[in-house]
Parts: sequence; C-alpha cells; structure tokens
Amino acid sequence: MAIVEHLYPLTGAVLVGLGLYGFLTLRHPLRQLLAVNVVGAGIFLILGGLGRGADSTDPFPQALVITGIVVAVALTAFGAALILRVAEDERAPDGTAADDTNGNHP
Amino acid sequence: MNEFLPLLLVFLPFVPALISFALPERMAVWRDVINISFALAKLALVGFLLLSVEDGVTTEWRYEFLQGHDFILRTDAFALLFITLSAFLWLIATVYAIAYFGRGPHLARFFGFFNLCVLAATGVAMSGTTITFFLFYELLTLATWPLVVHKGDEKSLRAGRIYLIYTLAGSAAFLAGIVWLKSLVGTIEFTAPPDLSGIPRLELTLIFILCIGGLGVKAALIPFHGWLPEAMAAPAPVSALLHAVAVVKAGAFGIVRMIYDVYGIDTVSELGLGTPLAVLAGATILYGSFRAVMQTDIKKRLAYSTVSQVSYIILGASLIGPFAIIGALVHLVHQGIMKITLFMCAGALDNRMGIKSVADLDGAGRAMPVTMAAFSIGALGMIGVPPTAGFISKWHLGLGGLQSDAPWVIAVLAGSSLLNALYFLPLLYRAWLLPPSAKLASVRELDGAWNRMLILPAAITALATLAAGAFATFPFSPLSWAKLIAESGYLK
Amino acid sequence: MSPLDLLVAAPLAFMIAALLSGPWGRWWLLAAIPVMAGLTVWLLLLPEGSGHVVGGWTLPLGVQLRADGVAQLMVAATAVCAAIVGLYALHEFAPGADRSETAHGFAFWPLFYLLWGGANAGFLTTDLFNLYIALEMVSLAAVAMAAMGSLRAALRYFVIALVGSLAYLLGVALLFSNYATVDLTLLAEMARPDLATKTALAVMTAGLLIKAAVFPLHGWLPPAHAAAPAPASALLSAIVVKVGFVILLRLWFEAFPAIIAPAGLELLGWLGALAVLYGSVQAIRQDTLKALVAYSTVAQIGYLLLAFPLVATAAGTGGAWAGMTIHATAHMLAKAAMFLAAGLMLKAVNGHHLKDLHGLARAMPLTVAAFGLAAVSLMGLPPSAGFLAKFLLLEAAVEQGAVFAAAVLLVGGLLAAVYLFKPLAWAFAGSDTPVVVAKAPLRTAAPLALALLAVSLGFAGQAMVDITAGSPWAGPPATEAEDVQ
Amino acid sequence: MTITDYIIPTLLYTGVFFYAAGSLGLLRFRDAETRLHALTKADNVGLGFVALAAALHWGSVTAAVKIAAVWLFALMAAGVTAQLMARRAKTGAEQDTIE
Amino acid sequence: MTLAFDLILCLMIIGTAASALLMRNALAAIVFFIVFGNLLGLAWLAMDAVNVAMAEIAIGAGVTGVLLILARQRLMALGDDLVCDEMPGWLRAGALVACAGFAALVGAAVLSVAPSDDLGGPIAALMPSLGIENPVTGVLLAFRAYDTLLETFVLLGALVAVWSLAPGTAWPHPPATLALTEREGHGVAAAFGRLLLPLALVMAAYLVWTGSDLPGGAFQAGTVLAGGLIIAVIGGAVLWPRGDNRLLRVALVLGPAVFLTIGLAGIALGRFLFYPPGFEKALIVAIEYSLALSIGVTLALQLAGPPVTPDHKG
Repeated sequence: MAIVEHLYPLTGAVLVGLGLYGFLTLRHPLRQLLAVNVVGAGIFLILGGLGRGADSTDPFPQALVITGIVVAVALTAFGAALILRVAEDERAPDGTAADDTNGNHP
Repeated sequence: MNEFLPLLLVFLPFVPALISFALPERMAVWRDVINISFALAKLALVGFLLLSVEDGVTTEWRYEFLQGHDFILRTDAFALLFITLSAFLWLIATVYAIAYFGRGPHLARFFGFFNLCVLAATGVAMSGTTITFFLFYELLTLATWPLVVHKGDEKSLRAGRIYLIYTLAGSAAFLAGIVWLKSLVGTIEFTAPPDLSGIPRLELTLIFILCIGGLGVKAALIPFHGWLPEAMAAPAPVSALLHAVAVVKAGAFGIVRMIYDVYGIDTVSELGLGTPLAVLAGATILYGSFRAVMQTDIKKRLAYSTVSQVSYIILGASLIGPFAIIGALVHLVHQGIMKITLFMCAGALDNRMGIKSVADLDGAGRAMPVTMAAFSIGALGMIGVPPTAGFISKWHLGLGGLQSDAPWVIAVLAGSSLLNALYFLPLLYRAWLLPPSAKLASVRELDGAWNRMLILPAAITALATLAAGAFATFPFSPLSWAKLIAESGYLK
Repeated sequence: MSPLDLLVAAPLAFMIAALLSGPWGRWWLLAAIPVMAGLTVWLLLLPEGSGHVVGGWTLPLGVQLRADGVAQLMVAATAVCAAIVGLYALHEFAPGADRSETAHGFAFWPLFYLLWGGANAGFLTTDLFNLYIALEMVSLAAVAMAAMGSLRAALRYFVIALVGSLAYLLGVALLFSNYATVDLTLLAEMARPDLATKTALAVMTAGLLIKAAVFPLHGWLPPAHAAAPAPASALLSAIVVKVGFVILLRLWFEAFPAIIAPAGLELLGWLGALAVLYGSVQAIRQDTLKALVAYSTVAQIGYLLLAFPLVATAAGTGGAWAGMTIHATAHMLAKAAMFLAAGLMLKAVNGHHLKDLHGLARAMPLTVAAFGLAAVSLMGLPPSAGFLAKFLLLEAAVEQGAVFAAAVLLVGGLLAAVYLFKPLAWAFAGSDTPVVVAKAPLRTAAPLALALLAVSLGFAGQAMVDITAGSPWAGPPATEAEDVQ
Repeated sequence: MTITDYIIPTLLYTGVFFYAAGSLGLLRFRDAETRLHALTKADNVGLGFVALAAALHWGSVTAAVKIAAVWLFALMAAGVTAQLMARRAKTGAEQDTIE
Repeated sequence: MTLAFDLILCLMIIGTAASALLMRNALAAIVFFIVFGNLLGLAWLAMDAVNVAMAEIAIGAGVTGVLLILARQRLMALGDDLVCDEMPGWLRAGALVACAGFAALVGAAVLSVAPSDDLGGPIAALMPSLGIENPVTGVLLAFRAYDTLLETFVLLGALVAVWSLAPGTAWPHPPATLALTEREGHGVAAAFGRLLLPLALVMAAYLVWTGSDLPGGAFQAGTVLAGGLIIAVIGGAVLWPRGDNRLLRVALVLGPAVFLTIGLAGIALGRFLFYPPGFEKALIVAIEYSLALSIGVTLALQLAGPPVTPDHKG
C-alpha cells in the first residue's frame, strides 16, 4: 500500500508545510529560524524516506542528509549569532555595543 | 591606398583627447599646442583623402565585431563632405575655444570631451553600416553631455538632462528601427540600397518612421526639437560645435543616409514617404523661424534659427530630385560655416561685453566692428542674400522644389527668408546704426593676442561664407563637391 | 590534472592560509591572484565541455565537474572581479593601528576566499546537490559580508536566503528520489514530465529566483547591498546573484528543456520585464547613491530573465543565449566597478546622498570617470559589453517578433540613463572644486580597470559569443544537428 | 524458547513501569524538588531495567559493557542536572519557566 | 517495526513539530523542537538509517537545540521576550491554506515516486575497494568526498562569519562565558565537566574508528567532542580561547586542511581527491580524525557566539 511505504516521506511533506506556515506567521527571527529547521528536517525525511528499499535504506541519500544536517547547523549557528547581534545593536543604538569605532562613550 | 587610413582619420582625435584629460592645468599651453596641431594634422589628412576620392578611390576598413556584424569605416564622397566640414570647423572651434576660455579652470575635461565629440562626428560620417553609424551616433550623445553641463549651474544641468532624455530616446527608436530592418534584410552597407521589394509596406513604413524619428531628435525636427534651445546653457564654443557641426548635422546626415543609402530613393518614393517628410521639414523651417523672431536672447534666437535651417537639409533630401539633393548637401556645409560664424560672434560679444540679449546690442558695431561684420555676413547668408553661401543653398532648394512638382517649397523658402530677415535685420540695425552705450565705448576689440584669437576664427568663417557663395562653381567648392556626390551615387 | 577542481581548491587553500596568518592574512591575495589567473587561463584553454568526475569515480555516484562556455565565462569574470575587488579591499580590510587583528579586517579574507571558491564550485559543477553546497558557501559569505554594513539588512537577507536554499534543496530531494541521480547531464537524458519533476522544478526555480533577487522576490537585496562596505557590495552584486542565475540556466536549459512549458518561460520573461521597470523606477526614486546602484542591480537582473523566453525560442543562432550570458558578464564587471567607485566617492565626501557628490567630477575625475564608464555599460550604450548584450537580445527579440521584450530592452536602457546620470549630474554640478576628506589615488585604479574592461570587452564580442556558444544547450536545434554529425 | 526470551520482556515491562511512575510523578507532584525526585530516581531505575534487557538481548560481553557505560553516563548526567536544576529552583532564578 | 509504531511515531513527530511552532512560550517551543529532533532520530532508526539517526540526534536536535536555548537566554537578557506579534486572523488563515496546499502538492509529488534503494547496489559493489564497510562513510568520504570537503569549509566559514559579527572593540577577545556561578552550582558542573571532557575525547575517537565499518563518523564524533567542550566550559574547567589564539586556529583548520592536502596530493597520482589503491582506509581515517577534532572545536565555538568586549556580560 502506497501510504504505508510513503509514511515517512509524507510526514516530511507535512513538516515542510508546517514549517513554512510557522515561518510565515511567526514574526520573530529566532522562531523563524526554528521553523526553517523544521522545514529542513521535513526535506531530509523526504530524501531519506524515498530512498528506502526492501530491507535497507540507500546510503547515498543518507550521506546527502548528513551533509545537509551539518550545513543546516552551520547556518543556524550563524543565524542565531546574527539575531543576537541585531538585538544588542537595537538595545544600544548609540554605538556602545555596536562598532564603536568613533569611541564616543559617555 | 592604406586600408588603415579611415581608422586613423576617425581615431586621430582620441590622442589629443587622452592628452587633454591627462595634462595638469599648469601645462595648458601644451594642451593648446597639441590640440591645434592635431586639428591641423587631421585637416591635412582630409585634404589628402579629398584628392584621392575625387579620383574615384574609396578606402574602407572592416572588422567583424560580431558574426554577421561588420564594423566598417569608409571614405565615400558624402562622408568626405561632412568630414571636411568637421575637420575645418574643428580647427576653427579649437582656436576659438582656447581664446574664449583663456586660462579658466577645469578645461582639461572640456577639451577631452571636445575631441571625443569630433571623433564621434567623424565616425558618424565614415560609418559604412547602420550599426556602425549607431555606435558613433551614441558616442556623440555621450561625448556631448559633459560639454552641455560644463558650467555646472542649475540651467546647464537641466539642459543636460533634457538633452539626454531626448537624444537617448531618439537613439532607442533608431536602434529599434535598424535592428528590425536588419532582421528583415541582413546587414545594410551604405554602398547600395538593399532589395526591399519582398517586405510588407507597413513594416517598411514603420521602420522608416522609427529611424527618421530617432534621427530627427538630433536634427531637431519638430516635435523633437525641444532640447536644442535648452542646450544654449552651454558655453559658446559648445553651442558653436553642437549646432554647426556635430550633433544636429549627425542627425541630418543620418536622414540623408536613410533616404539615399538604406532605403534608396526608389523605395522612398514608391512608399510615398518623401512628401510627408518634406512637409514636416517645411513646417519645422517655418516654426523655427517664427519662434526665433520672438526670442530676445541672442543665443536662443540663433538656436531656433538652427532648428529652422537644419530642416532645409532634410527638406532637400526628402524632395528627391537632382537640384534638391544638391541643395541639401551644399546646405549641410553652408549652414555649418554660417552658423558657427554667428555663434562665435555671439560668444565673443558675450565674452567681451556681456551682451546676451538683443537689446544690449545697440552700437556694438562700433565697439567691435570686425566681430559685427562677421556676424552680419553670417546673418545675411542665413537670409539668403547673394553672393553669400546661403543664397546658393536656397537657390538649389527652390529649383529642386519646382523640379519635384512641389511649388509650395518656394512659398516655404520665401516665408522663411522673410522671417530670417525679420529676426536678423533688427540685430544688424541696432548694432550698426544705434549709438553705443558708455560701457561699450571703452572696449578695444583687437587689443591683446587673446582677443585677436577670439575674433580671428569668426572672421575666417565669415570670409568662407562669402567665398563659398562667390566661388561656388570652382572645383572643390562645396557646391561642386555636392554635385559630385549627387552624380556619383544619388541620381539615377 | 585539471583546473576544474583546482579552481575550487585553490581559494579554499588560501582561506586556510588567511585564517592561519592572522593580521598578515590579507597579503595572501598577492599570491592568490597569479594562481587564480593561471588557473582561469588554463580553464579558458580547455576544449569546451571537457570535464571529469572528482576522485575518478563514476556517475551517478560521483560529482562531475565540467567546463562549458557559460562556466568558462563566469569563472573568468569572477576571477577578474574578485582579483580587482580584492586589491581594492586590501586597504579597507586591514589590521588595526597597532597591527592587531580587527574583526572585519580578519574575517573578510577567509569569507572572500570562501565566496570565490563557492562561486567557482557553483559554476563548474553539474551536480545539483553539490550546487546546493556551493550556493550555501556563497550565501554564507555574502550574508556575513552584508552584516559588516548593516546587521539588520543582513538578517533579512539571511532569513530569506535560507528559505531560498531550502526550496532548492526540496527540489533536489524530489529529483533524486525520482531519478536516483542528482547529475544534470544524466537528468537531461531521463527527464520525464511527471508531477514530482514539475514540482521539483517549480520549487527550485522559486528558491533560485529568491537567491538571484528577481522581482518580486528582490526585497532583501537593496538594503543589504546598499549598506555593505563597498568591496562587499561589489562582490554581492557582481558575483553572488549570478550563482543562482547560472543554476537556473542549467536547470531550465540543460536538464529540463523538454518539459518546460512555454507558459513558464513567459512567466519568467514577464517577471524579468517587471524587474527591469520596477528596479529602474525605484532606482530613479533613490536619493542615496548606493541604494540607487543596488536597485540598478534589481533592474539589471531583470534583463537576464527577460531573455529566458527569447533563448528558448531562438532557432539555432544562439544570439539570445550569447546576449544573456554576455549581459551577466558585463553586469558583473560594470556593477563591481560602480560599487567600488561609489565607495570611493562616498568615503571622500563622507556622505551617502547624491547631493553630497556635488562637483566631485573636478575633485576626483578618474573615479567619476570609472563610474561613468560603468554606467555606459549598464545603460547598454556602445561600445561596451553591455551594449553588445543588449544588441544581441534586441536582435533576437525583433527576429522572434517579441515586441514587448524589445520595448522593455529599449525603455530599460532609457530608464537606466535617467537614474545613472542623476549622480553624474551631481558630480558635474557647480564650478568650485570640493575639498574631499580622503583621496585614494591608488585604489581609484580598481574601479577604473573594471569599468574599462566592461567597456572594452565590447570589442571582443565575437570571442565572448564563441565562448558561450560552447555550452551544451546554447541553441537546441543546432546542438542536435552537431550530434547528428 | 529459552529462558532469556521470558526474562527480556519481563525486564522491559518493569523498566516501562518505572518510567511510567516517574512520568506520573513529574505530572502530579507540586514543586520542583519533588518532581526532580520522581524523574531522576524512577527514570534511572527504569533505564537500568531496559539496559539490562538490551544487554541480554545482544548477549555479548562487549555489548554489555557498552550498555553499562551508557547507563552509568545517564546516571551521572541525571545526577548533575538534577543538582543544577534544584539549585536553580532554590535560588529562585525563575525567569526560565514554561508556564 | 510495525505499522502502528511507524504511524504513532509520525503523528508524534508532526505533533511535536506543531507544538514547537505554535507554542507562545519560546522555551517550551524550543524544548518541543528538541523532542521533535529526537523523535526524528527514532524515525531514522526505524528506517535503518543509523548514521543519520545519530547525526540528527546529535546535531539536529542536540547542537541546534542548545543553540536555540542559548540564543533565547541571551535575547531574554537583552529584554527581548521572543513573543511574536499576533498576525491578523485572515492572514494566518491565508497562510494556513497556502501552506496546506503546498504540503499537499509536495505530498502528491512524494506519493508519485516509488521508494527504492537504487544506488545501494552500485555502492555496495564499490565498497570492497575502499576497505571500509560503512557505506555511508564510503559515500561521504570517497564517492562524494568533494561535497564533504566543501561542507567542512561551510562549517569553518560559518564560524568565521559568526566571528565577523563581533563588535569593534570585542575582537579578538573570547566569546561570552557560559560558566555557572558558585551559587548556580559551579562546583558540581566543574567536576562533571572535568570528568566528561576526556570521556568525550575517548568516545569521539571511538566513533571515528568505528565509523569506517559501523555507524558513526567524523560528524557524530565532532558533535560529541563539542558537547564535552561545552560542558567543560559551563563547569569552568575550560575557558573560551581568544579568537587569535594560534593553537585554536590550527585546531580549526586542521580537518579541512588535511582533507584538502590529501585531495591535492591525489593530483600527483591522478586526480583531485583520488585515494591511491591500498591506502583508502588509512587516508579516510586520517581525514576523519582531523575532521572530528576541527568539527568539535568549530561547533563548540559556534555555540559560544561572537566575541564580546571583556567588561560586557553576555
């Protein structure tokens, strides 16, 4: 039965939709980052789930997924740092926390 | 004959352009010397070519910049007519510009772009294909913009903006036209008109309208003339160059090429495109003259006069007949010489005495007799008084109108001459016959080398105006050359 | 031995070197330029279409690299841009006063090489998953560089770029599941017009359109490109957006030309037209210089898409194809030149607005000249490479009777003239010579060289056309004819 | 069927029982300390039973050693986190809560 | 595994994902995300993809979860409560419909493809020549070593990118400390950290070694190492190094550098990233060990965030 074979990739499709909805409706960048990670997980499930044979899973998509996960975490780390720096910058618009090359501390 | 000669001729001004850009202001003398010597060198080169072309030898240089698209420079008789004019007037205008600006600041840029302008104008003349023509035509637009905005004040910037919008829009239309035509008949060389018989009339008409519309912007055909009076904000040497040689002539030149070398007179008359264009040109002539009468600013009056006078060329070209085309070609040269005289004089009056408006002219003839004499010759030429050059043009155009069964042309010419008289004669009257103001009385016209250099070019072109009229039947006169062109190619 | 992998490996090696060298890291550029120049020349000398699978494995397992025309042209243009922008950046991204590292001065260089290597990787590979990684290399470096100017704009860029990457990845996942390969050349042989393929193509295209900042998905570009430091802006506008564009080309014209619906091509063409018009109008409305230049990028990318339907329907001549790729190249050079020139001018007057440029043509004639020459190419005026591209596209449009596309090409050029002559008019305004804060005579050479190249490449038109014609899909009927022989 | 086939499920169910008890405690108890108490103790016992079942299932000494190591790690981690969480709860640094 | 198990697992995955997205409380959302990641790991196990399961749990749930928690904590300290503005209902409904439609489209596309293990056979055929038995490692470090090479540079580049965000005065100081105060239980954590770091090292080494034949490998090992480092930092057993610490730089680039060097050395023998016959396993293991070290340090520093000015509390 198709649905049974496709259970995990279909779950992946649902995750993609859910994550996208979260991305569109959540207006905080960190929450959007989380939503994007959900989308990513969904894509990986599709990639891996459709590479599943009778008794084993194709190692090729597995490798792609691992690569994808690592790339995703690298971007998430950078994104989180960027979000933090934006928040810091907004809290201190006079440049105390930002690039204070002008050095005009009070 | 060396095949690189056309290339050399076109790109010769590039050398003084680069040198002018590079030399610091304190070496201005060197800049002047180099500019003048290159202008002389070019004139010599042109003279050499003139002799060979008269023998029927044309040289060309080709480079395939894209498959199926040749870049061709060719020295045919028509090209040489324009080149001779531009080389001669370049020398004149260079001398005049040096004297006009003296040792003002930021002239490196001016002379650099001035040279590029001449390069582009020469390229326009020598283009052997529509695409080549377009390349130089656009380069001309670009090179003149910095000249128009040279003063940098609000008025010049506005003029520059208007100039760009008009001319670039025109070029876009022209480009669309030539690409369209190319897609129908392939590359068009200006040696013989291509066979257009298989192409729908509507398409041909539309392409013609696109091309003439595009070229008409630079030629200041109504309703595309709006940029020209605005561009008067530029310094006098620029106005002289733009309105006598480079820009408007490039447009008029292009229209002649379109009619005679791209479409061919047979196709044009078969499509019935000549008469509407002639009517438009006639309307421009009258409109321009009429507007000129109403101007109080001398340069503006001259500008509208240009609008009117350039259309004589288009009128002659579109009438399609032996006399008409000769009139058109000869007027290309004559109008150049006369108009540059007028602009140089106007510039000199402004430069020396601050005269800008017609009302300031009272008694100027007594303060600056040589200048005003030159001005008067130019003005009489414009009106068409014999034996000036202008008379020759108008005579041939009138004959051409009769020959082409368009007697209304005579009316246009008469009306225009009347209006010409109406806007030039009051100037002459004021300058010669009214007493000068106290301010003017103190001016010594020819004191100092600078001042003599300022007056000399106008005097030379004024004499040329007389000579072109008086010696019109001599070999190498503009008229004989125009006849040569007409006989060698444009008359079947 | 082959330059294909070295062109990626060398920048990465320099990235490591720069990381290890601390405050001296920037000087590796002087070694990188000759190395990359040599490799690029080598690449250009390769017979077209030559390639290999990395590590000596075979398809469909391995990653295939290939030197086709568009890759050769893009890699070469990238090398020129990166080298010159890098030289310009030597001053801007330098150690602090006491020879100590600064965050930007240190971090720029590894990111610069990452971007360079990533762009080369993207241009040279035929593997869709490998392209994903290349895309991320470039995006990561690009966002970090944008963050050096404005954190806020960078965050916006980052979030949107992330969505674009994931959309692309989703397509890759579907394609792999469907065909058991991610190699373009194999996909081209197997392509079937089924639901999975179409869905994959749609989401990948959407993702790439985001990355290439195509209207209406361009929103992230102007703030990010306008705020970044000049060398970063130059790299972003010149190189980064082109990577997404090249992948789009490969998908639409190499892997799946057979299943692309004409409606899809038309849609892209319309988007391109809207981008040209919208970007130009927005550029006209800007009163800060870098925002103007950034919106110009939005408009210029529109031309690339405008060409899609023209390329697809071109009957063998490949004129539209050549026009499109030459436009990408010309835009690379001209836009990099323009951003660098803008950076110099703004730094010199210590301002951001167009009116701050008042009279600058007298104080910095060479820089203004560089800006003007770059503008000539962007406006598509002769004799620049930009003109050549526009001319070829116009010719294709007229031949195919695509009146609307032809009109957009012409009107777009006019609008470009309107917005580009605005800053130039300010530079020519007045009659006094303004006092500038900082003149950088040596660095002026960078934008000038790029701009001169953009203009003079117009003379090498046929050479570029020949290079780009060496792509497997440069003209579908012609390629088939060659196969028959 | 050998005897291990009966022992393994028995151990598993026992483990699950302890897990269930721990989770129940987490849900039902009032304050942080008692919740921690339920979680750490009951769950680790549960894990122990499951680990034992797994070790028997594989039936090799190396596997058993690895599983024992896993259990020890878990115990240690649970102890440390419980400590830290309890301190946190005590000192009243209460900004990080899930209401 | 039975269908019921798969079904329940999938429903739980979807449920936790929905909770992670829809919870108003950010911490709850992140916790649900971590649970979601772990359940995904289970799903990968159910699909016999143990390598992926380990990566997902360690990196997808673990590292990403810690990243999010840390980011949230620091944002809270800055007065950002991570509460999203409510969107108008009609917009949300529109988004819901659009996303549901999109999910349905993707679902339909997924259903139209029959799952199959197409490349398992060709890969298995090539594995003996590599001398290793874990086919996923084979793909990662042999057939698609080029991808993996680039990916390690993405990871390295991401750290440089994080560093580039440092405020002007902060570089090259260390990132904000994570160490607990005495009152928060510094002593306990320190003891645990000191114990765990060597254990993590051993474990990472084991994971790499076993990764050539059994599930495991550089990425999983690197994550374990990163975890050990983070816990050691929390306990104060290890201090964050300065950004310009030479040893640190060497540790960061070691993996990518070794990988690249071996790749370039391959040119001498034929092709970039070509492993000479007989040396495949040795080279792969060498790459993996160096990578694991670099990945561990890189991930740990990515978690730490950009450097801060010394007097600045993170």
